[in-house]
Amino acid sequence: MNVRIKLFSLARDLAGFSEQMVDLGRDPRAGAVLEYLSQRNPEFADWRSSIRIAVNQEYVSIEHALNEGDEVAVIPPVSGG
Amino acid sequence: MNVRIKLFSLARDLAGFSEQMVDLGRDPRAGAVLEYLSQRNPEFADWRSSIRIAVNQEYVSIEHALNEGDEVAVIPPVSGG
Amino acid sequence: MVSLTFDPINIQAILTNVTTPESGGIDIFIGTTRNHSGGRNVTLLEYEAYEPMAVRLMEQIEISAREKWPLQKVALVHRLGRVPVGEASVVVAVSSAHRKEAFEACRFLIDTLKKEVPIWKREYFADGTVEWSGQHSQRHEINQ
Amino acid sequence: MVSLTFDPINIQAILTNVTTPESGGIDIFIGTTRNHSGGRNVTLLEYEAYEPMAVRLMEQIEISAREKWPLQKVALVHRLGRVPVGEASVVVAVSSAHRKEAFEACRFLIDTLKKEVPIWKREYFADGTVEWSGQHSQRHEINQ
Repeated sequence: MNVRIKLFSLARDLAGFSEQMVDLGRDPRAGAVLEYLSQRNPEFADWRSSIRIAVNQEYVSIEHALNEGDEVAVIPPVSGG
Repeated sequence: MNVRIKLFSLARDLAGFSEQMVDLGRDPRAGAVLEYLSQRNPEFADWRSSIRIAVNQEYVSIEHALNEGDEVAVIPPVSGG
Repeated sequence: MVSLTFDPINIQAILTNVTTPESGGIDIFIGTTRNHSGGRNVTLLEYEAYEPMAVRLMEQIEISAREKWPLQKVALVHRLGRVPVGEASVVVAVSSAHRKEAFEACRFLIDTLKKEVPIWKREYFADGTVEWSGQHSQRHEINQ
Repeated sequence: MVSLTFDPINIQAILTNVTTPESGGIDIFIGTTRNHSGGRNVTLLEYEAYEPMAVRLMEQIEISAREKWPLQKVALVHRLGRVPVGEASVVVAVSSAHRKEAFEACRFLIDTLKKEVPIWKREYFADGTVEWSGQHSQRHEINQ
């Protein structure tokens, strides 16, 4: 199943890209995006517990079931204000 | 003993004057100003419990001993802001 | 910095005054003239003060706030005379390295100013009556 | 009213916008760029956002505040891009009939914005290094 990953801030710097369509296989959960990124850059594993995932611009749990074409954003700890 | 009474807001309206030198007799306490005003206008008695007294620009209790020439201000409930 | 003024309060100037390179948060409270009070329409407010004592107390309140919180700049400005509906009668501004202190100090400053500082508000109602703020409720309380 | 802007935030315009004849109190919080962070000198901040989601969340935060308190006007404005030291990165303004609600809502709005809204700050230090805010402390926490 194809989803659009969007990366921000430190997550983008670690991954080296800001947006990508990726195939996450069958029935993926939101957490599969972190697996995907951690496989490509082990540093992501260090960050997993502090990263939030948003699907179609809403925060979701890592158990959230993804749908074809979802926009899945990787949200490192926010620091606005 | 002579002190300068200053009246503000509703207290001034009730008394009909804003400032006056008055002789309060021997060893007066700050509360003597309220006695003085209540004798001249009984409406002051209704207000006594909500009025504060300031001597030389500092709040004092009604037991505060006055000195010759003190500036004694009658402070109705404040409503700034 | 504390002051009383008969002119409209210049909020931009106050803001410039309290902003410092060390400040991370500024909280500003602006008290404006409401068009209603106790269910009645208000057209104008008029403020008077026991001016030297008011300034002195405002300075003391600033000192108290600085003893409680690490603040950078403090501004306490109250307008006197006639204030049309919608204009600012009081402005309190506080800058601090962190927002928590700025909020707490700003709240303390306006709450204490309203309780302690000898300033009085006269309300001009749409029906033509003019009253000192709280005149009836205070009377009522005392007669109870 | 919520917005993101790459220009300096016009605080006077926000103030005009939140002032209504019914409001008795306005509380404004201004977050400014501090010249130090974690004991080091900062020369510049740069903000980025997941913009559509940030706007959406800011709108939801305004709705939450309006459910908790009777508010008249709300403004939530965050600046993006480079923000020099001393300039405002975020402004929150709330008008209400009474000051208690204005203070509480303003505090809630900025606290919630800082916790939830996908905006990130990059700090440019005087020693030439550039870091995402909290980059080291977050890492450290996780490695503990």
